[in-house]
Amino acid sequence: MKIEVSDNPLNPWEELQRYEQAQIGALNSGKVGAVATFVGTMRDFNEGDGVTGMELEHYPGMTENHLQQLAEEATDKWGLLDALIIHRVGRLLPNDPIVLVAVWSSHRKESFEACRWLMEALKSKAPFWKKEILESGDSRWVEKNTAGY
Amino acid sequence: MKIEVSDNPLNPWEELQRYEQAQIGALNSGKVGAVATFVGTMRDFNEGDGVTGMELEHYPGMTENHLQQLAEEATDKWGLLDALIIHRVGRLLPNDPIVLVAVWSSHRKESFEACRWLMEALKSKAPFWKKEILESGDSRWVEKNTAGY
Amino acid sequence: MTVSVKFFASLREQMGCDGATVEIGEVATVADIWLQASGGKAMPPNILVSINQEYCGTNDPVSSGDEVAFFPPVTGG
Amino acid sequence: MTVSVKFFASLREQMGCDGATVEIGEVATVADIWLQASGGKAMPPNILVSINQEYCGTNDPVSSGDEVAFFPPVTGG
Repeated sequence: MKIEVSDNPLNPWEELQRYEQAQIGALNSGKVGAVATFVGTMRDFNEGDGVTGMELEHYPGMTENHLQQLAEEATDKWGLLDALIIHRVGRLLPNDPIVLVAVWSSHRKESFEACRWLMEALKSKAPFWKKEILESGDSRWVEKNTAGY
Repeated sequence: MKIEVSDNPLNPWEELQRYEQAQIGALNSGKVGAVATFVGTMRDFNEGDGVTGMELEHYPGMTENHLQQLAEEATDKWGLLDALIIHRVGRLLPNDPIVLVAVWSSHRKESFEACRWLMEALKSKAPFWKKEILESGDSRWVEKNTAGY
Repeated sequence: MTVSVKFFASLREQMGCDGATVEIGEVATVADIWLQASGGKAMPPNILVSINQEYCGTNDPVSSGDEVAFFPPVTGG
Repeated sequence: MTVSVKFFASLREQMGCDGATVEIGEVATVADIWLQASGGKAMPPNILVSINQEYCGTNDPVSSGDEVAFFPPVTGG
Protein backbone atom coordinates (compact mmCIF):
# COMPACT_ATOMS: atom_id res chain seq x y z
CA MET A 1 0.00 0.00 0.00
CA LYS A 2 1.26 3.46 -0.83
CA ILE A 3 -0.11 6.89 0.05
CA GLU A 4 1.55 9.99 -1.32
CA VAL A 5 0.77 13.70 -1.31
CA SER A 6 3.16 15.58 -3.54
CA ASP A 7 3.69 18.86 -5.34
CA ASN A 8 5.52 17.10 -8.16
CA PRO A 9 3.74 16.62 -11.51
CA LEU A 10 1.76 13.36 -11.50
CA ASN A 11 1.94 10.95 -14.42
CA PRO A 12 -0.55 8.27 -13.32
CA TRP A 13 0.46 5.62 -15.88
CA GLU A 14 4.15 5.90 -15.03
CA GLU A 15 3.29 5.71 -11.33
CA LEU A 16 1.23 2.56 -11.88
CA GLN A 17 3.98 0.97 -13.93
CA ARG A 18 6.56 1.83 -11.29
CA TYR A 19 4.38 0.68 -8.40
CA GLU A 20 3.60 -2.68 -9.98
CA GLN A 21 7.31 -3.19 -10.61
CA ALA A 22 8.15 -2.32 -7.01
CA GLN A 23 5.44 -4.63 -5.65
CA ILE A 24 6.16 -7.41 -8.10
CA GLY A 25 6.26 -10.10 -5.41
CA ALA A 26 2.80 -9.26 -4.10
CA LEU A 27 1.16 -8.19 -7.35
CA ASN A 28 2.66 -10.95 -9.48
CA SER A 29 1.43 -13.74 -7.24
CA GLY A 30 -1.30 -15.04 -9.54
CA LYS A 31 -3.99 -13.77 -7.16
CA VAL A 32 -4.74 -10.45 -8.92
CA GLY A 33 -7.67 -10.65 -11.33
CA ALA A 34 -8.76 -7.01 -11.40
CA VAL A 35 -7.18 -3.57 -11.22
CA ALA A 36 -9.53 -0.60 -11.06
CA THR A 37 -8.08 2.88 -11.28
CA PHE A 38 -9.40 6.41 -11.26
CA VAL A 39 -7.57 9.55 -12.33
CA GLY A 40 -9.04 12.98 -11.60
CA THR A 41 -7.72 15.72 -13.86
CA MET A 42 -8.06 19.49 -13.86
CA ARG A 43 -10.74 20.90 -16.14
CA ASP A 44 -10.59 24.38 -17.62
CA PHE A 45 -14.17 25.11 -16.55
CA ASN A 46 -16.23 25.04 -13.36
CA GLU A 47 -19.67 26.44 -12.56
CA GLY A 48 -19.85 28.29 -15.85
CA ASP A 49 -16.47 30.01 -15.59
CA GLY A 50 -13.18 29.47 -17.39
CA VAL A 51 -10.46 28.31 -15.02
CA THR A 52 -6.79 28.87 -15.89
CA GLY A 53 -5.07 27.42 -12.83
CA MET A 54 -5.52 25.93 -9.40
CA GLU A 55 -3.83 25.98 -6.00
CA LEU A 56 -4.29 22.84 -3.95
CA GLU A 57 -3.72 23.05 -0.21
CA HIS A 58 -3.66 20.22 2.32
CA TYR A 59 -3.09 19.57 6.03
CA PRO A 60 0.35 17.93 6.14
CA GLY A 61 0.20 14.88 8.36
CA MET A 62 -3.56 14.69 8.79
CA THR A 63 -4.17 14.34 5.05
CA GLU A 64 -1.74 11.47 4.62
CA ASN A 65 -2.99 9.73 7.77
CA HIS A 66 -6.59 10.09 6.68
CA LEU A 67 -5.87 8.67 3.22
CA GLN A 68 -4.04 5.77 4.86
CA GLN A 69 -7.07 5.07 7.07
CA LEU A 70 -9.38 5.13 4.05
CA ALA A 71 -7.13 2.74 2.11
CA GLU A 72 -7.00 0.37 5.07
CA GLU A 73 -10.77 0.52 5.52
CA ALA A 74 -11.31 -0.29 1.82
CA THR A 75 -8.75 -3.10 1.99
CA ASP A 76 -10.56 -4.68 4.92
CA LYS A 77 -14.04 -4.19 3.55
CA TRP A 78 -13.39 -5.54 0.03
CA GLY A 79 -10.46 -7.86 0.71
CA LEU A 80 -8.15 -5.90 -1.56
CA LEU A 81 -4.69 -7.19 -2.41
CA ASP A 82 -3.22 -3.69 -2.64
CA ALA A 83 -4.12 0.00 -2.94
CA LEU A 84 -2.36 3.14 -4.14
CA ILE A 85 -3.36 6.78 -3.68
CA ILE A 86 -1.36 9.72 -5.00
CA HIS A 87 -2.70 13.27 -4.70
CA ARG A 88 -1.24 16.49 -6.04
CA VAL A 89 -0.93 19.68 -4.07
CA GLY A 90 0.51 23.05 -5.08
CA ARG A 91 -0.01 24.85 -8.38
CA LEU A 92 -1.85 23.00 -11.17
CA LEU A 93 -2.77 23.82 -14.75
CA PRO A 94 -5.71 22.52 -16.82
CA ASN A 95 -5.26 18.88 -17.90
CA ASP A 96 -2.89 18.16 -15.01
CA PRO A 97 -3.75 14.96 -13.14
CA ILE A 98 -4.87 15.77 -9.58
CA VAL A 99 -5.40 12.37 -8.05
CA LEU A 100 -4.76 8.69 -8.76
CA VAL A 101 -6.57 5.91 -6.93
CA ALA A 102 -5.79 2.30 -7.83
CA VAL A 103 -6.88 -0.95 -6.22
CA TRP A 104 -5.83 -4.55 -6.88
CA SER A 105 -8.24 -7.36 -6.18
CA SER A 106 -8.98 -10.97 -7.13
CA HIS A 107 -12.42 -10.03 -8.47
CA ARG A 108 -13.73 -7.18 -10.58
CA LYS A 109 -16.84 -6.39 -8.51
CA GLU A 110 -14.73 -5.69 -5.44
CA SER A 111 -12.21 -3.62 -7.40
CA PHE A 112 -14.87 -1.38 -8.97
CA GLU A 113 -16.71 -0.84 -5.70
CA ALA A 114 -13.59 -0.20 -3.64
CA CYS A 115 -12.08 2.24 -6.16
CA ARG A 116 -15.26 4.26 -6.38
CA TRP A 117 -15.81 4.24 -2.64
CA LEU A 118 -12.23 5.41 -2.06
CA MET A 119 -12.67 8.33 -4.46
CA GLU A 120 -15.93 9.42 -2.83
CA ALA A 121 -14.48 9.05 0.66
CA LEU A 122 -11.38 10.99 -0.37
CA LYS A 123 -13.48 13.80 -1.86
CA SER A 124 -15.82 14.05 1.10
CA LYS A 125 -13.35 13.56 3.96
CA ALA A 126 -9.66 14.03 3.11
CA PRO A 127 -8.39 17.54 4.02
CA PHE A 128 -7.63 19.13 0.65
CA TRP A 129 -8.82 22.52 -0.55
CA LYS A 130 -8.91 23.90 -4.08
CA LYS A 131 -8.55 27.52 -5.04
CA GLU A 132 -9.37 28.30 -8.65
CA ILE A 133 -7.72 31.02 -10.69
CA LEU A 134 -10.30 32.31 -13.17
CA GLU A 135 -9.90 33.72 -16.66
CA SER A 136 -10.74 37.15 -15.24
CA GLY A 137 -7.65 36.93 -13.02
CA ASP A 138 -9.77 36.59 -9.87
CA SER A 139 -9.40 33.60 -7.64
CA ARG A 140 -11.97 31.75 -5.53
CA TRP A 141 -12.05 28.83 -3.14
CA VAL A 142 -14.12 25.89 -4.30
CA GLU A 143 -16.80 25.67 -1.63
CA LYS A 144 -18.03 22.12 -1.88
CA ASN A 145 -17.51 18.92 -3.84
CA THR A 146 -20.51 17.52 -5.65
CA ALA A 147 -21.79 14.06 -4.76
CA GLY A 148 -20.51 11.28 -7.00
CA TYR A 149 -23.12 8.54 -6.63
CA MET B 1 -11.87 5.79 -29.70
CA LYS B 2 -9.78 2.71 -30.14
CA ILE B 3 -10.71 -0.97 -30.14
CA GLU B 4 -8.03 -3.61 -30.43
CA VAL B 5 -7.93 -7.39 -30.19
CA SER B 6 -4.36 -8.63 -30.23
CA ASP B 7 -2.19 -11.62 -29.45
CA ASN B 8 0.67 -9.36 -28.40
CA PRO B 9 1.48 -8.98 -24.69
CA LEU B 10 -0.57 -6.15 -23.15
CA ASN B 11 1.04 -3.54 -20.90
CA PRO B 12 -2.00 -1.47 -19.91
CA TRP B 13 -0.08 1.49 -18.46
CA GLU B 14 2.11 1.85 -21.54
CA GLU B 15 -0.97 1.61 -23.74
CA LEU B 16 -2.71 4.35 -21.76
CA GLN B 17 0.35 6.57 -21.90
CA ARG B 18 0.67 6.01 -25.64
CA TYR B 19 -3.03 6.53 -26.32
CA GLU B 20 -3.19 9.79 -24.38
CA GLN B 21 -0.15 11.03 -26.29
CA ALA B 22 -1.74 10.09 -29.62
CA GLN B 23 -5.05 11.75 -28.68
CA ILE B 24 -3.42 14.77 -27.14
CA GLY B 25 -5.62 17.24 -29.02
CA ALA B 26 -8.85 15.67 -27.80
CA LEU B 27 -7.73 14.55 -24.36
CA ASN B 28 -5.75 17.69 -23.56
CA SER B 29 -8.65 20.03 -24.22
CA GLY B 30 -9.37 20.96 -20.61
CA LYS B 31 -12.67 19.04 -20.74
CA VAL B 32 -11.45 15.79 -19.14
CA GLY B 33 -12.05 15.61 -15.41
CA ALA B 34 -12.11 11.85 -14.89
CA VAL B 35 -10.43 8.76 -16.30
CA ALA B 36 -11.70 5.40 -15.08
CA THR B 37 -9.87 2.28 -16.12
CA PHE B 38 -10.17 -1.43 -15.51
CA VAL B 39 -7.55 -4.10 -16.14
CA GLY B 40 -8.47 -7.78 -15.97
CA THR B 41 -5.51 -10.06 -15.34
CA MET B 42 -5.08 -13.81 -15.38
CA ARG B 43 -5.25 -15.55 -12.02
CA ASP B 44 -3.52 -18.84 -11.24
CA PHE B 45 -6.71 -20.31 -9.75
CA ASN B 46 -10.32 -20.84 -10.80
CA GLU B 47 -13.09 -22.89 -9.24
CA GLY B 48 -10.72 -24.53 -6.79
CA ASP B 49 -8.11 -25.60 -9.34
CA GLY B 50 -4.63 -24.33 -10.09
CA VAL B 51 -4.41 -22.83 -13.57
CA THR B 52 -1.07 -22.65 -15.38
CA GLY B 53 -2.08 -21.13 -18.69
CA MET B 54 -4.94 -19.98 -20.87
CA GLU B 55 -5.93 -19.95 -24.53
CA LEU B 56 -8.20 -17.10 -25.55
CA GLU B 57 -10.20 -17.48 -28.74
CA HIS B 58 -12.34 -14.86 -30.48
CA TYR B 59 -14.48 -14.38 -33.59
CA PRO B 60 -12.35 -12.13 -35.82
CA GLY B 61 -14.48 -9.33 -37.18
CA MET B 62 -17.54 -9.87 -35.01
CA THR B 63 -15.60 -9.38 -31.77
CA GLU B 64 -14.06 -6.07 -32.84
CA ASN B 65 -17.38 -4.83 -34.26
CA HIS B 66 -19.22 -5.78 -31.12
CA LEU B 67 -16.69 -4.01 -28.88
CA GLN B 68 -16.96 -0.95 -31.11
CA GLN B 69 -20.75 -0.98 -30.72
CA LEU B 70 -20.45 -1.26 -26.94
CA ALA B 71 -17.97 1.64 -26.79
CA GLU B 72 -20.27 3.78 -28.93
CA GLU B 73 -23.28 2.90 -26.81
CA ALA B 74 -21.41 3.85 -23.62
CA THR B 75 -20.17 7.07 -25.22
CA ASP B 76 -23.72 8.08 -26.13
CA LYS B 77 -25.26 7.06 -22.84
CA TRP B 78 -22.72 8.73 -20.53
CA GLY B 79 -21.46 11.52 -22.81
CA LEU B 80 -17.91 10.18 -22.75
CA LEU B 81 -15.06 12.13 -24.30
CA ASP B 82 -13.18 8.99 -25.34
CA ALA B 83 -12.97 5.23 -24.77
CA LEU B 84 -10.32 2.57 -25.26
CA ILE B 85 -10.68 -1.22 -25.20
CA ILE B 86 -7.79 -3.63 -25.73
CA HIS B 87 -8.32 -7.37 -25.34
CA ARG B 88 -5.77 -10.16 -25.52
CA VAL B 89 -6.26 -13.39 -27.43
CA GLY B 90 -3.91 -16.36 -27.86
CA ARG B 91 -1.79 -17.94 -25.17
CA LEU B 92 -1.63 -16.30 -21.74
CA LEU B 93 0.19 -17.02 -18.49
CA PRO B 94 -0.84 -16.15 -14.92
CA ASN B 95 -0.46 -12.42 -14.14
CA ASP B 96 -0.78 -11.48 -17.82
CA PRO B 97 -3.23 -8.63 -18.43
CA ILE B 98 -6.22 -9.89 -20.42
CA VAL B 99 -8.26 -6.75 -20.99
CA LEU B 100 -7.99 -2.98 -20.60
CA VAL B 101 -11.05 -0.73 -20.59
CA ALA B 102 -10.55 3.03 -20.18
CA VAL B 103 -13.01 5.89 -20.44
CA TRP B 104 -12.47 9.65 -20.37
CA SER B 105 -15.23 11.92 -19.11
CA SER B 106 -15.81 15.37 -17.67
CA HIS B 107 -17.27 13.92 -14.48
CA ARG B 108 -16.32 11.01 -12.24
CA LYS B 109 -19.80 9.52 -11.80
CA GLU B 110 -20.14 9.00 -15.54
CA SER B 111 -16.64 7.60 -15.87
CA PHE B 112 -17.13 5.01 -13.11
CA GLU B 113 -20.51 3.91 -14.38
CA ALA B 114 -19.46 3.72 -18.03
CA CYS B 115 -16.26 1.80 -17.30
CA ARG B 116 -18.06 -0.77 -15.19
CA TRP B 117 -20.94 -1.12 -17.64
CA LEU B 118 -18.47 -1.63 -20.51
CA MET B 119 -16.67 -4.41 -18.63
CA GLU B 120 -19.92 -6.20 -17.78
CA ALA B 121 -21.23 -5.82 -21.34
CA LEU B 122 -17.93 -7.08 -22.73
CA LYS B 123 -17.95 -10.11 -20.45
CA SER B 124 -21.56 -11.00 -21.16
CA LYS B 125 -21.71 -10.27 -24.89
CA ALA B 126 -18.39 -9.97 -26.71
CA PRO B 127 -17.41 -13.23 -28.46
CA PHE B 128 -14.34 -14.40 -26.54
CA TRP B 129 -13.80 -17.87 -25.10
CA LYS B 130 -11.28 -18.98 -22.49
CA LYS B 131 -9.72 -22.41 -22.26
CA GLU B 132 -7.80 -23.08 -19.07
CA ILE B 133 -4.74 -25.30 -18.83
CA LEU B 134 -4.77 -26.88 -15.37
CA GLU B 135 -1.91 -27.95 -13.11
CA SER B 136 -2.83 -31.56 -13.88
CA GLY B 137 -2.07 -30.91 -17.55
CA ASP B 138 -5.75 -31.20 -18.50
CA SER B 139 -7.49 -28.33 -20.20
CA ARG B 140 -11.10 -27.17 -19.96
CA TRP B 141 -13.28 -24.49 -21.49
CA VAL B 142 -14.57 -21.90 -19.05
CA GLU B 143 -18.32 -22.36 -19.27
CA LYS B 144 -19.71 -19.10 -18.02
CA ASN B 145 -18.64 -15.73 -16.67
CA THR B 146 -19.89 -14.79 -13.24
CA ALA B 147 -22.07 -11.71 -12.84
CA GLY B 148 -20.17 -8.60 -11.78
CA TYR B 149 -22.84 -6.42 -10.15
CA MET C 1 -28.73 -21.18 -51.60
CA THR C 2 -25.25 -21.35 -50.09
CA VAL C 3 -24.53 -20.38 -46.50
CA SER C 4 -21.19 -20.27 -44.71
CA VAL C 5 -21.22 -21.80 -41.23
CA LYS C 6 -18.73 -21.27 -38.39
CA PHE C 7 -18.25 -22.99 -35.03
CA PHE C 8 -16.21 -21.58 -32.15
CA ALA C 9 -14.54 -22.76 -28.95
CA SER C 10 -15.94 -25.89 -27.26
CA LEU C 11 -18.55 -26.22 -30.00
CA ARG C 12 -15.82 -26.20 -32.64
CA GLU C 13 -14.10 -29.04 -30.79
CA GLN C 14 -17.34 -31.00 -30.38
CA MET C 15 -18.17 -30.65 -34.08
CA GLY C 16 -14.63 -31.53 -35.03
CA CYS C 17 -14.41 -28.65 -37.50
CA ASP C 18 -14.38 -24.87 -37.47
CA GLY C 19 -16.93 -24.42 -40.20
CA ALA C 20 -18.67 -25.67 -43.31
CA THR C 21 -20.45 -24.55 -46.44
CA VAL C 22 -24.10 -25.56 -46.44
CA GLU C 23 -26.33 -25.92 -49.50
CA ILE C 24 -29.99 -25.51 -48.56
CA GLY C 25 -33.33 -24.45 -50.09
CA GLU C 26 -34.20 -20.75 -50.55
CA VAL C 27 -36.24 -20.57 -47.33
CA ALA C 28 -34.31 -21.54 -44.21
CA THR C 29 -33.84 -20.45 -40.61
CA VAL C 30 -30.76 -20.57 -38.43
CA ALA C 31 -32.17 -23.76 -36.89
CA ASP C 32 -32.41 -25.35 -40.35
CA ILE C 33 -28.79 -24.43 -41.02
CA TRP C 34 -27.77 -25.99 -37.72
CA LEU C 35 -29.53 -29.27 -38.51
CA GLN C 36 -27.84 -29.57 -41.87
CA ALA C 37 -24.38 -28.44 -40.70
CA SER C 38 -24.45 -30.72 -37.64
CA GLY C 39 -25.82 -33.76 -39.45
CA GLY C 40 -29.04 -33.72 -37.43
CA LYS C 41 -27.62 -33.23 -33.92
CA ALA C 42 -29.78 -31.54 -31.28
CA MET C 43 -28.81 -27.93 -30.76
CA PRO C 44 -27.09 -27.57 -27.36
CA PRO C 45 -28.91 -25.42 -24.81
CA ASN C 46 -27.53 -21.89 -24.24
CA ILE C 47 -26.00 -21.84 -27.71
CA LEU C 48 -25.45 -18.37 -29.18
CA VAL C 49 -26.01 -17.67 -32.86
CA SER C 50 -25.15 -14.86 -35.24
CA ILE C 51 -25.91 -13.97 -38.85
CA ASN C 52 -23.24 -11.90 -40.55
CA GLN C 53 -21.55 -11.27 -37.20
CA GLU C 54 -24.64 -9.85 -35.48
CA TYR C 55 -26.42 -11.77 -32.72
CA CYS C 56 -29.74 -13.29 -33.85
CA GLY C 57 -32.35 -15.85 -32.81
CA THR C 58 -32.47 -19.48 -33.92
CA ASN C 59 -35.70 -18.88 -35.84
CA ASP C 60 -34.35 -15.92 -37.82
CA PRO C 61 -34.35 -16.37 -41.63
CA VAL C 62 -31.07 -16.80 -43.46
CA SER C 63 -30.24 -15.45 -46.93
CA SER C 64 -27.91 -16.74 -49.58
CA GLY C 65 -24.30 -15.78 -48.90
CA ASP C 66 -24.88 -15.23 -45.17
CA GLU C 67 -22.28 -16.18 -42.60
CA VAL C 68 -23.97 -18.07 -39.76
CA ALA C 69 -22.03 -18.78 -36.56
CA PHE C 70 -22.77 -21.02 -33.58
CA PHE C 71 -20.90 -20.70 -30.32
CA PRO C 72 -21.12 -21.35 -26.54
CA PRO C 73 -21.65 -18.66 -23.88
CA VAL C 74 -18.88 -16.07 -24.06
CA THR C 75 -16.18 -15.93 -21.37
CA GLY C 76 -13.92 -12.99 -22.20
CA GLY C 77 -12.67 -10.12 -20.05
CA MET D 1 -2.96 24.83 29.38
CA THR D 2 -1.44 25.53 25.99
CA VAL D 3 -3.08 24.48 22.73
CA SER D 4 -1.80 24.86 19.19
CA VAL D 5 -4.39 26.11 16.70
CA LYS D 6 -4.33 25.86 12.90
CA PHE D 7 -6.51 27.39 10.19
CA PHE D 8 -6.64 26.20 6.58
CA ALA D 9 -7.75 27.42 3.16
CA SER D 10 -10.46 30.11 3.05
CA LEU D 11 -10.63 30.15 6.83
CA ARG D 12 -6.89 30.83 7.02
CA GLU D 13 -7.39 33.80 4.69
CA GLN D 14 -10.39 35.08 6.66
CA MET D 15 -8.49 34.84 9.93
CA GLY D 16 -5.43 36.44 8.41
CA CYS D 17 -3.11 33.83 9.90
CA ASP D 18 -2.42 30.13 9.61
CA GLY D 19 -2.39 29.42 13.31
CA ALA D 20 -1.87 30.53 16.86
CA THR D 21 -0.91 29.30 20.30
CA VAL D 22 -3.77 29.63 22.77
CA GLU D 23 -3.47 29.77 26.57
CA ILE D 24 -6.69 28.62 28.23
CA GLY D 25 -7.91 27.06 31.53
CA GLU D 26 -7.59 23.33 32.17
CA VAL D 27 -11.16 22.53 31.05
CA ALA D 28 -11.96 23.62 27.52
CA THR D 29 -13.78 22.39 24.43
CA VAL D 30 -12.98 22.93 20.77
CA ALA D 31 -15.61 25.69 20.76
CA ASP D 32 -13.80 27.43 23.63
CA ILE D 33 -10.55 27.26 21.70
CA TRP D 34 -12.27 28.76 18.66
CA LEU D 35 -13.64 31.68 20.66
CA GLN D 36 -10.26 32.53 22.07
CA ALA D 37 -8.29 31.99 18.84
CA SER D 38 -10.77 33.98 16.74
CA GLY D 39 -11.12 36.83 19.23
CA GLY D 40 -14.80 36.03 19.81
CA LYS D 41 -16.00 35.60 16.21
CA ALA D 42 -19.00 33.36 15.53
CA MET D 43 -17.96 29.97 14.25
CA PRO D 44 -18.86 29.71 10.53
CA PRO D 45 -21.48 27.07 9.69
CA ASN D 46 -20.17 23.84 8.10
CA ILE D 47 -16.78 24.31 9.67
CA LEU D 48 -14.75 21.12 10.20
CA VAL D 49 -12.61 20.59 13.27
CA SER D 50 -9.91 18.16 14.31
CA ILE D 51 -7.93 17.40 17.44
CA ASN D 52 -4.44 16.00 16.83
CA GLN D 53 -5.31 15.46 13.18
CA GLU D 54 -8.44 13.38 13.80
CA TYR D 55 -11.91 14.74 13.05
CA CYS D 56 -13.88 15.67 16.14
CA GLY D 57 -16.95 17.62 17.27
CA THR D 58 -16.99 21.23 18.46
CA ASN D 59 -17.98 20.18 21.97
CA ASP D 60 -15.15 17.67 22.36
CA PRO D 61 -12.72 18.37 25.23
CA VAL D 62 -9.21 19.56 24.51
CA SER D 63 -6.06 18.62 26.45
CA SER D 64 -2.86 20.49 27.00
CA GLY D 65 -0.49 20.19 24.05
CA ASP D 66 -3.25 19.28 21.59
CA GLU D 67 -3.22 20.52 18.02
CA VAL D 68 -6.68 21.84 17.14
CA ALA D 69 -7.48 22.67 13.51
CA PHE D 70 -10.40 24.52 11.91
CA PHE D 71 -11.13 24.34 8.21
CA PRO D 72 -13.87 24.67 5.58
CA PRO D 73 -15.50 21.73 3.74
CA VAL D 74 -12.88 19.73 1.88
CA THR D 75 -12.64 19.89 -1.90
CA GLY D 76 -9.89 17.51 -3.00
CA GLY D 77 -9.87 14.78 -5.61
